[in-house]
Parts: sequence; C-alpha cells; structure tokens
Amino acid sequence: MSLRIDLEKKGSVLLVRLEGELDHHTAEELRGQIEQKLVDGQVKHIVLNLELLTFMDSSGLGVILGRYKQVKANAGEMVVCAISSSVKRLFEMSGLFKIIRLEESEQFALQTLGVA
Amino acid sequence: MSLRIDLEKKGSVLLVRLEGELDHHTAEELRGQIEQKLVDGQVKHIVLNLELLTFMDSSGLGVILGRYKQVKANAGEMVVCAISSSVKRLFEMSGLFKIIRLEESEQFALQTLGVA
Amino acid sequence: MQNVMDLKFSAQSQNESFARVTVGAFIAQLDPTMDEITEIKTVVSEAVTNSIIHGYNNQSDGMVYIHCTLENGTIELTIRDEGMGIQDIEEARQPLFTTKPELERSGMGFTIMENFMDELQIVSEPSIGTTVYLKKTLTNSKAMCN
Amino acid sequence: MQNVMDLKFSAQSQNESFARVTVGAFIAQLDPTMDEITEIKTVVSEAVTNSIIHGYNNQSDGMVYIHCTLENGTIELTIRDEGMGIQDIEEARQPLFTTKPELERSGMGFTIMENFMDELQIVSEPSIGTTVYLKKTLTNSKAMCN
Ligand SMILES: Nc1ncnc2c1ncn2[C@@H]1O[C@H](COP(=O)(O)OP(=O)(O)O)[C@@H](O)[C@H]1O
Ligand SMILES: Nc1ncnc2c1ncn2[C@@H]1O[C@H](COP(=O)(O)OP(=O)(O)O)[C@@H](O)[C@H]1O
Repeated sequence: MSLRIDLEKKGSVLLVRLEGELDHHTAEELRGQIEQKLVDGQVKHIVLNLELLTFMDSSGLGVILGRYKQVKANAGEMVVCAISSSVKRLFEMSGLFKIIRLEESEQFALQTLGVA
Repeated sequence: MSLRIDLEKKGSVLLVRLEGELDHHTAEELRGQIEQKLVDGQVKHIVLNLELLTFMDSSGLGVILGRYKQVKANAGEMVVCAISSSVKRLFEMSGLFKIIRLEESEQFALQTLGVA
Repeated sequence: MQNVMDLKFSAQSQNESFARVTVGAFIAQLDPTMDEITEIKTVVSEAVTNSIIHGYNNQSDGMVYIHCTLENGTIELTIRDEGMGIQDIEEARQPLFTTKPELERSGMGFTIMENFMDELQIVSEPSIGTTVYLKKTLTNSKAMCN
Repeated sequence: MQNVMDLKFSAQSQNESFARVTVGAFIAQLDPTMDEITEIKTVVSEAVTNSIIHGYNNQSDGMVYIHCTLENGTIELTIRDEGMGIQDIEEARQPLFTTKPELERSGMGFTIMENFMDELQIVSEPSIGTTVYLKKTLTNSKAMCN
C-alpha cells in the first residue's frame, strides 16, 4: 500500500495524518477507514494533516470533498494543514478553500477546534 | 548524469569514489575521467570506493577490469572497498577477486598502499 | 535527438502509480524542475485513472496505452484507451463535471490537465475509445542541450 | 489476477536506467525483497544494454521491447530487439565471452541473467533480432496473496 493512514480521535475531532500517495487506488481505503470512525457519532470535525503526502491528484480532492460533506451534514468542520504547494494548487483550482479551512500546523488546527 | 565521480590523488594512488549508478551509459564517462588522470604517469595504484554506489551491472565490471589492466601494465595494484552484497556477487561471479583486492574500508585500503 | 517510449498496461488501479513513476523516470533526462515532474505525474495519473474508471468502467481486463516523445525540451504525451468513449467532450471538459459522482469523482481531471500542460486535446468516439493528447515545453533551458 | 505491461523505447543508453526503474516499479506490487529488486533491475539492464550495443550496434534509431507479466508471485520478462542477432547462442552464453572487447564488455551479461533468474531462454536469428526470455518466482509468500 503506497498510502499510510494514521487516525487519532481527539475529543470530537478525528485527526487524519496521511503519508505517501493519495490517488484513485488509495482513496478507497482512506474513505473506508474514515467512514468507520464516523459511524459511532462521536466525531464531529476532521483535521487532515498532509505534511507527509508526496503525491495527490483529483481522486484525492474527491475523497476529501466526500468526507467534508459527511461532517458538514453533522454541522462539523473540516480543516486541512501542512499542505505542499502542489496540493495547494489543486485545492485552489477546485475552489475547495471556500469550504475547507487551511491552517499552517496541526497544533494550530486542533486549537481552533478547541482540542489542543 | 546518474553517476557522481569523485577523483583524488594521494601520492601514487588515485582514489575513486563513486555515487549513484554505474552502467553502460555512465561507464564511458568514468573510463574517460580515470584515463585522464592516468596519462601523466604519477598514478600507480587505484583505490575504488563503492560505498555510495546504488547500482552496478556487467558494464561496471568491464570498466573496472579495463582500469585494472592499465594499472597492472604499470606494475600497479587495484583495490576495491566498501562494496555492497550485490556488487560483491557480481565480482564473485566474474572471478574479479582473483586479481582485484578487496578491503573493508577506504582508510584501510589506502594504508595497505602506504598512503594513509 | 528524439527519444520515444510506448507503454501499455492492464487497466488496474495499482498501475496508476506505476504509470506515473514510468513517465516521471522517462522525462527525468530533460532535467525538469520538481514542480514540472509533479505536474507531469499528476496529468498522467488523471488520464490513466479516467481510462480505468470511465473508459473501462473498472473492468480490469482492458489495456491503457501511453506514448511519450521527448524532443528539444518538449514533452508530448498520448494516453489512450479502447473503452466506452465520451459522449460530449465539451461538457466533459468543464470543471467539476463528472458522470460518476457516486464514485466520489471530483470532475477536476480535465481541468487539471489543462492547467498543468501547455496543450490538451481530446479525441473520443463512443464504444471505440478515448485519446488524450498532452504537450508541455519545459522552462529549463538546459533541457535544450541534452 | 494477472498484470501485464509492454514497454517500447528508443535504443539510447540513457534509457537503460529508465528501463530498470520501470520494470522495478512494475514488480514492486509483488512486494519483492530488496535483493530481488536488485536482481531484476540488473538483468533488465544487461538485456537492454545488449540490445543497444550488440543488437543495434549503438545506432540509436532502433527500438527495444520489454514485455512483463506478473501472476501469483512469478515474473516473466521478454526483452527483444530487431537488431543484428546472435550467430552462435551457445558461445554467447559462455562466461567472459564477448564479441566487443574493444568496448570493454565483460562478457558476463548472460551469465548474470542465468544466475539471477530461474529461467533464461534466448531466441535469435541473424539480421532479424534477438529475444531474451527470463522468469523468476519470488520467494516471498506474501506475493501469492496480492
Ligand atoms: N477515458 C475516458 N473514457 C470515457 N469517459 C471519460 C474518459 N475520461 C473522461 N471521461 C468523462 O469525462 C468526465 C470528466 O472527466 P474528469 O474531468 O477527469 O473528471 P472525473 O474523472 O472526476 O469524472 C468523466 O466524468 C467521464 O464522463
Ligand atoms: N541483443 C543482442 N543482439 C546481438 N548480439 C547479442 C545480443 N545480446 C548478446 N549478444 C552477443 O552475445 C555476447 C555475449 O553477451 P553478454 O554475455 O551479455 O556479454 P557482453 O555484453 O559483455 O558482450 C555479446 O558479446 C554479443 O556478441
């Protein structure tokens, strides 16, 4: 598997750390793992730490947007942090920053959601 | 260029440090650079440090054997050091250890030639 | 001097990263910047993923074809499948348009290809297949001397 | 499930490393050991270099063809050229035999291919070309479950 997925619950926040490559092949696994954490209802927000992501394409945008819709349906927020310039360009191109908040660091992202 | 060649004269010894991949494509450059150092006649022996070599095939054996013949014609020696297990297998398969001495480290190889 | 390569592989999702690595390794000889490598890898990923998901509808017995030419610092890429084809190319090119929202497609594939390359051409015929033609000249002038 | 790839590229020496990287990336999905990856890359390098130097006599307008099949942890490789061919295959296979000593060839190419793979077959016809068939089953039992 070329994507390592690390999930950690911090209060009402699911912290998702990704390492490696997020494409169509790996997006499915990511979707499955996050959805499993969302079913029990304790998670409200998602923080995505992409610091160690080395590649992402539009399949990554799709799976991120899908999870955004899920937390939003529950009045939650999605925050992304530590993104590379190339991932940033994809976010900009697709207008994702209009709905997903960007923060510099994981620590700061968690703080804004009151769980740091 | 996928091979970095570092040449250093130490008395009568030419110390050759290789980093990267030694194949047919890069062997020609290596041959040219070493031969340039051999023409002035001050070099008698060659020490080959392969610690940072990540790939080698039979084209590497060929260029090493070629330089061995040159120093030998001048009663010199060729010593190789810090080789990986896969390069070692190639040397063993081709019988190169019968004519080229193997030493653990560069320091030790230079010592045996009296220039450390 | 021109350098040419042709690649053909099974329409399986694990080959998406393989296709990216292969094209990335081939263009490396032009000495592209890190950003340019990322852009090329991304567009390859987009087009190959489209062939697998849309062209062959995730039936992995189809084949995907990549043709790549390097000449004077210019990269030409043709990525092709013999799948179901595109009904309306103009519509397909629009940002956020997708025919497979249920698979969480973002509809951004063609938009990314257009943004990252100098040229994008799409030729497609229903039930014959789709060919995506992409072209980019590297900024690096060193590329001219290789 | 079988996974297949075909690669075709210009007979230029900078493509030797490209060919190694490509085959290495393709077999990576079988989860080979580091030693196995090195062995496969080495045999690809040997066969491709032979096609470029011997098959096409360093005339870079020829093409080299690689076909690779993965199935149940077994790698099958066919590396082919449409070059000058081999006169005497038995002689060519002998350790240290080379027809190009002036180019500092070591004559170890076929010996290495034989040692690193489970199977080596050579088919060649003068002025038609040469096909090298190589096969190896990975030791890793995980490979069976992919
Ligand atoms: N190779 C292809 N074969 C068939 N249809 C395709 C192909 N590539 C793209 N399409 C069509 O064009 C649409 C837009 O493609 P794209 O912009 O890449 O977005 P996405 O892949 O996210 O749907 C797809 O939803 C699909 O209907
Ligand atoms: N693809 C090829 N086309 C023509 N001749 C070849 C080819 N591959 C190998 N040969 C012949 O077989 C000989 C032995 O090959 P090999 O063991 O790889 O050693 P080397 O490449 O060092 O000469 C070569 O010298 C050449 O005469």
